[in-house]
Amino acid sequence: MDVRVQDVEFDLGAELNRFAARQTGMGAVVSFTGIVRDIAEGLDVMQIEHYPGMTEKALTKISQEAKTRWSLGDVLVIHRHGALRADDLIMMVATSAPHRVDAFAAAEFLMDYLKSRAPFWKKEVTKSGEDWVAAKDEDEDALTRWN
Amino acid sequence: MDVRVQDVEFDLGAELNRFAARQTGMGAVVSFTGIVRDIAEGLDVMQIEHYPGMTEKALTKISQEAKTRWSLGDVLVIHRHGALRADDLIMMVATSAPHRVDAFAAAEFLMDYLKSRAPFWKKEVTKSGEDWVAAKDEDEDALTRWN
Amino acid sequence: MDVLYFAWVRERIGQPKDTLDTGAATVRELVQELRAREPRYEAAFADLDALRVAVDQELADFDTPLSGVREVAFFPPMTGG
Amino acid sequence: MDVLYFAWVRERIGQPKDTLDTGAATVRELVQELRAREPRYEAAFADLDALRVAVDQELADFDTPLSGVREVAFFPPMTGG
Repeated sequence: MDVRVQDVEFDLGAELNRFAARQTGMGAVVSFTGIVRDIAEGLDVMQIEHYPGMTEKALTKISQEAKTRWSLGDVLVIHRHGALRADDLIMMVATSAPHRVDAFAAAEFLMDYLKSRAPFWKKEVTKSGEDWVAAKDEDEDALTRWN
Repeated sequence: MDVRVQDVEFDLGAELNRFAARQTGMGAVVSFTGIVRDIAEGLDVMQIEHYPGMTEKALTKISQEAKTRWSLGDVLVIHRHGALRADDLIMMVATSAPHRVDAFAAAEFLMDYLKSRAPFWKKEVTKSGEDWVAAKDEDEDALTRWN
Repeated sequence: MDVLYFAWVRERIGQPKDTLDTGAATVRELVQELRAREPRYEAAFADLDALRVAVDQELADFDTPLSGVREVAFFPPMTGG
Repeated sequence: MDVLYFAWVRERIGQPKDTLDTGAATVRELVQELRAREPRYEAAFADLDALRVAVDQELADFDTPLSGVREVAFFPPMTGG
């Protein structure tokens, strides 16, 4: 298991290649990547704040929970904080499993929990001002499918 | 949309980086990669046969169907044929979408259809002989969720 | 008409392709014609439930008519991905 | 006890952290104590439905007891991913 919270960029392809290469007997690798979208008014910066100490614990706990729920090989989570710009990669998760159903389910589970239960907050700074991104009801609702 | 059937290797990370970089306004990128598993007796070669002409058509049709079902940016499918060895990458799909739910659903849909509806056949060659991989009932059943 | 065989169907028949003139109206009639040819065809087509068929490179079934068709392919259930 | 603030909670209060001695038995009592301090705290804690809380770096609720707790954090619903 590999959980990283960092302000520097990461290389999605290089991370995924390394992740895939260190698997043994895993037939399926799934990845998800979140990318900063350029919102309508023109995004200047997306500031991502987090809770040092708790963030790593929360991501580790969510990853461990995924490993108890599905037959997985490994889990990788990388999440950036700090000042990001349009088209920057915000985060990635990768999962490996003997079978694709487990790799997909675990990746979706990780994303659903990470969206609403990991202590990150996004602020969008545009020419016209700055706004904290509001949590979406649909993200909260998405968690209910894992009960 | 980008569909490739090839006997040469592909670089998962480089392909995914290129795919992610050419998206605009897509907040979510999902990838799936299938890897040759070393089966119990010791796999010598996995031979993948396909139906030239029909394969490309089938993959293109499945990709187009995904684009009509979900709000997607783009779809990439690469599938190898020929002689593969343990730990070789068999294929990959990548999807992009404004929202993660669509990117995940489309990737799973592509995989379910590709497993049972794209004209590929796998043969495992081991020290003790060779066997065509049998289609799994669960793969056929997986398709029913998209009806 | 070109008739193509893949995977173990190809192996049982011993060749990847036949080119033939047929009066068969449907895929099922074509199968009957092929089975009557030689034991290796009979062996390949013994269990139709174990076979899939494509007509002009589209998945089809055994009742598909063959009028105007240029290519028929027989193969086991697919195992891509 | 360390009390941490994140995102707009931090901005409204104007600082990321308070260190205080409190007799509050629960998170809810701590909130009442903080609200009584100054208008900026009152503004930050005006709507508890808009807030989430972590106690010793684990998500908790407003009825969580504070006995033995070293760190409490207040913040809006999270928006990771």
